[in-house]
Amino acid sequence: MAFDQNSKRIFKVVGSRPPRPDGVEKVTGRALYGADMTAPGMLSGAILRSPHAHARIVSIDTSAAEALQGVKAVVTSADFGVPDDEFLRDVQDNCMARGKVLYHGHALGAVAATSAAVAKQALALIVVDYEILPHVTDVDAAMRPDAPVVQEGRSLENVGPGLSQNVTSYCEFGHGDLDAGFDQADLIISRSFKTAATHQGYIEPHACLASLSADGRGDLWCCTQGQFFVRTLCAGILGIEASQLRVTASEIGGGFGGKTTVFIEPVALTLARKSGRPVKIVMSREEVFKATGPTVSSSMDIKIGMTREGRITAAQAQLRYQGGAFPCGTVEMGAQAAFAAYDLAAVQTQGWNVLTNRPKEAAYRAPGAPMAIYAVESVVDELCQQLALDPLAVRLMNAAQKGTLSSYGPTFDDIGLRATLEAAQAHPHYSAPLRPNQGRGLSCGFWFNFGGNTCVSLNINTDGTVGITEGNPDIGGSRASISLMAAEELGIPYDKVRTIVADTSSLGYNDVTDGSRVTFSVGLATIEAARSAIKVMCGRAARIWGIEEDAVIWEDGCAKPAGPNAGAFPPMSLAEIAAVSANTGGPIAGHFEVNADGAGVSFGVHLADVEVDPETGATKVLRYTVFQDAGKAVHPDYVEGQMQGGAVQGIGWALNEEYIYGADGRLQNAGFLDYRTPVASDLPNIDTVILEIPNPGHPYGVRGVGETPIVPPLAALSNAVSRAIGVRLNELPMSPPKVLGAIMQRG
Amino acid sequence: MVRVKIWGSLRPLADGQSEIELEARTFKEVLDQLGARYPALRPQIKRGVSMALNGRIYREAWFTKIPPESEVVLMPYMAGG
Amino acid sequence: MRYERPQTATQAAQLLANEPGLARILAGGTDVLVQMKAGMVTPDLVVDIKKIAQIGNIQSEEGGYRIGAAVSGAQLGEHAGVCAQWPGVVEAAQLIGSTQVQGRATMVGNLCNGSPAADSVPALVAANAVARITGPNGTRDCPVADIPAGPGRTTLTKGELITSVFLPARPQGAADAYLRFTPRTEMDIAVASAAVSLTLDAQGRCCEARVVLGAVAPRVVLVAEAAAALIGTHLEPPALDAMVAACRAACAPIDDKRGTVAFRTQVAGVLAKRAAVIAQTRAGAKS
Amino acid sequence: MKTIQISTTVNGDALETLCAPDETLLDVLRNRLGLTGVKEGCGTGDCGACSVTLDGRLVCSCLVLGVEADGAHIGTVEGLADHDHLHPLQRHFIDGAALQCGICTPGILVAAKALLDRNPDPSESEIRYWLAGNLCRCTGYDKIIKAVQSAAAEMRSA
Repeated sequence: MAFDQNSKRIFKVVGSRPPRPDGVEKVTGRALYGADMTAPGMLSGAILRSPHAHARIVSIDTSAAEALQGVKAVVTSADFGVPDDEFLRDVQDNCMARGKVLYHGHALGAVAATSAAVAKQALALIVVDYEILPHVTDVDAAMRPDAPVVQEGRSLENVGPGLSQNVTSYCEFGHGDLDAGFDQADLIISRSFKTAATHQGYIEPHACLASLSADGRGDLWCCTQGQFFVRTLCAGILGIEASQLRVTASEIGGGFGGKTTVFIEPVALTLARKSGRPVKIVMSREEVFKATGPTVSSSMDIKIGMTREGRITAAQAQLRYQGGAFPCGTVEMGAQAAFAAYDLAAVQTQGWNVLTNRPKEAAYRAPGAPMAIYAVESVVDELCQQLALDPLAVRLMNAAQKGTLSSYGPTFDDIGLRATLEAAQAHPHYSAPLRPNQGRGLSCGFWFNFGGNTCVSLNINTDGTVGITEGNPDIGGSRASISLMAAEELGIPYDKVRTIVADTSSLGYNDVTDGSRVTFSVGLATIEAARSAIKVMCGRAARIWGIEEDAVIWEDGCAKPAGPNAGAFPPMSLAEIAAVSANTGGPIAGHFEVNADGAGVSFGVHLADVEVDPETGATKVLRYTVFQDAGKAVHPDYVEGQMQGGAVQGIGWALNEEYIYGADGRLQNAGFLDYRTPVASDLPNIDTVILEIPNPGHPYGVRGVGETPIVPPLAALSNAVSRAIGVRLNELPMSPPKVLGAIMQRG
Repeated sequence: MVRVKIWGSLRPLADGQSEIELEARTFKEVLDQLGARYPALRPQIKRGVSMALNGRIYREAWFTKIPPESEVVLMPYMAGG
Repeated sequence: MRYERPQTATQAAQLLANEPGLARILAGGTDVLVQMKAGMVTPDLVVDIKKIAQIGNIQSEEGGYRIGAAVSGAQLGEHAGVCAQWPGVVEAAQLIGSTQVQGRATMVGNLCNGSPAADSVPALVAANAVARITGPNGTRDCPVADIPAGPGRTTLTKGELITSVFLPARPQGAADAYLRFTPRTEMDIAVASAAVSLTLDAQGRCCEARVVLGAVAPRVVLVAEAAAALIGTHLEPPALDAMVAACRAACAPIDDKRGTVAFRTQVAGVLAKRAAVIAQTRAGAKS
Repeated sequence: MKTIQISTTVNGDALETLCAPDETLLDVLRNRLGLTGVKEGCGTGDCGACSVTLDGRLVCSCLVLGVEADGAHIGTVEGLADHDHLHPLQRHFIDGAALQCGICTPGILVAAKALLDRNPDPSESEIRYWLAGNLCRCTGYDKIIKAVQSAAAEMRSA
């Protein structure tokens, strides 16, 4: 779908900021989330989790639990099949351990009982005999040939010799002659970096309500970023047909990538099947931290060469990501994203994915990119410091643009990086004075953005209103954006459109709400669905007027004769056409199904000012500005919201958030008290500057905006703190003990 | 004739080449011919590859037409958050 | 689990004394409910003390204030008299948790929870506060400093409950201050903390001081050498340096997920110095 | 465990219910009284999603036992609007895009109302510290703070 070339168009409603359609439900407490649904005869499900980081399950005795009054079903891996498909098997094994528990918190049994209290009691009655195995949680340790092996036989053909079996895959990208490039450099800096695993930290714990009757028909209500993918996974694991399992996405209390897979849903369905009753499972916060997907932790080496003038001559990155106890493909994305912002003659990135005894990583906003770009942007900043160059000017000098051969292979089309950098350079924030102990940091960010499988059905109601059925859970206001695009295309007011998110039986397959895809892909499909409905409406008007269909055009919400030759008829509005639809051929609708491509990459630039307390190492964020290209901001409030929310998640990642493991391999901070997401008093306002450089792949020029904003804060904060204290920091989070340690070492 | 660029870690599986010339008019023909010529690439193709055509990433669309003189780059299949 | 809501402290003490299983006192509940949720404690009996007469009140007494065991942080912060006389105690109590937790959490609960990182305890010890205890054998008074016995433990015996703490009267020129370090601005547990209570004479010279550290040892630490370093001075830099050195020497912290030995020791000194200066400024303003 | 009967007033309505002695007020409100606008984000008082007022004091309902509500007045998000007439905070949250996923919104609205009831003209810093116990992971707080400020301004001028 190409950008509409007539799109010097003046948008009428796209770009405005109307109230979101789900607003009243959400401010009155009526919106129904994962844990808010009940069913008659419902049982409470609860899950038994491993206290060990790594152990063989010698035996599980569930007899005492089964005998407890009120217990209706107990399940273990013995109640599940073994899927042939490796990916599906991994998903299932993560939901219910088979043979071994692979991390602290790994599920290995579950009960359904008449109350939550009885279920909890029953869990305590399950007797497990564990044979404790050596464990490994650090990525570098896990790569060593003598490391404890998390899973045997999972290395792909591309992993080189001399490494532990924990290394599951290797990748390499780049072009040009590195040696020649480094030879041209006046200064080469090599640094090693580490970043901790962080959690998406959505406030709503995973929750679901499952029923599966004796005839094999099932219903599942759950909070998810993708009800269709949940259906694929659950139907596959349960061995039932997709048509027999209807999955309804509840309102979702945050996901950020973490709700793109299943953890409890197959367990609830299995309990429901065994008990013959509906089963609800709601995770505790502790379970969310222990057993859902944080992001990867990383260990990275970066080497960059620069001329005295600031031109980068060669760049190299080696990235090692641990993604928990199951294979993942996250380092590929980091390796491709690492140098995306730069126009480089010689670049190489290498990546290794590694297994450890930690929960399986899940996607988290631009998965794999933030840590790689943090390391790269840190070294670029240090080069600028040492060569006494302006860091923004250096970024501009080296910025990728249309025609640049990207570090991951393709040549860039229209991208907004230069304009974004120029906007940052011109902004008063960049030239504002700083006081002692303060520092300013800058970082570029990048994400690929994706499209994907999308279906939209658009119905013209006889009263002139419009209903849109789409299949992607609304996380950040997408129902508003989709309604806006439909209203724009149809030429009717926004409040005449209502968009709903359908269950899996009501619409064709939709990919998960991920990859910053919804406003782009669902928007695109909505525009096309509206266009097909418009074609029908023009046809109806043509018949009423007795003229040729192609002599009718659609303008300002009305069918009109194309010109004086077509005849002199007063325009017919959408409502007028809809009112007589029964007489003119029946209901009017449009629909569109596509596997959308052309999402267009996204760049952002962040500026951060911090002040560091030199006596305690505490960092205070004083000022923060986000610059990002949105292509076209459909609902600017929610574009800003993505930019602000992503930035603050990145700030948390940079300063305090981390998974902390003890020597025993147990997670020590499975709660919001010691997993420190930023609170309101930690932050300044997050200022935003939206740029609109149309995406050539969308009729309105829309670009996804959701993921890029989490990428730059890591380096922006690290560069700011490093400049404030006069010592380079190479590890996240920059918790006060680390910062104070660096200050004291500096002397 | 299209020249298909492959990423670094695939090169050892394709006789060390970084660009491969193929007679292909669509993404599917690219995949089929790569797999036929270099069987070692088949596991990765099965796991998922995307194609960047003149800078635009097509994740799955087999029948994406490849005009002459196009830049064709293979990429690992990716997903976001 | 049984739930009881006695009307008098004596009844509460009897309930606690007579319970053969595990008993817990419920005032604000902000620790005990978290422990129950985590499965750390499964009480057989919970004694809600909030219906006991006067236990939710703040009363003037001998120029000081008696703070009932069920007085929440929010309630304390709304009491102009206590805020004026013991600003450090109030600011310590008000650092316990969020606004929501402030609506419930009590200083006595904070004390009895036995955490070495409890915010109000260093300030209470610096204030020379005295706990009033009712037990099966009657009522006794005990300095707050003598209540903590180590992480999660107190010196209270079975059946005893603290019904109030007494904050004594203040002379002219006296003030206190409390500071803690946390990675976030709110919603955190002290990594290190310091309370300083001091009195200035008419010349502005420190004539009396108590310096107390939290989260740097199994129990709250009253650092007599630190106080001695301040007494007789105007808190000039050498005096403050000596106090900081004494504080750091008194630290015996642990490495854990919240901080390291080195960090806690270093920061405890910084906080003590800053708290001393704040207390001095407050005292100066009052003299 | 034997249940206890409690009489409580929720959003002005006198209600009676049974609850187990170890059941939290949060569970009583959600599971026994059907007030699912009160959300559970952590169960340990660290996220504020379950914020309610208890006799006028802002509390986390996960840190209150249900039995403690006997004889008390509880206020939840369901009581903010007067029939179909939204509270200014609710309107400003919608108009100012101060919610994205909305799971933290009920707790934040209850907390913000408790603030404005005490202090009709809070500074930005006062709002940020008052709401520090209410985690939001979507918005970065920016639009929440601004919505509270604009609602407060409207309420002052009313």
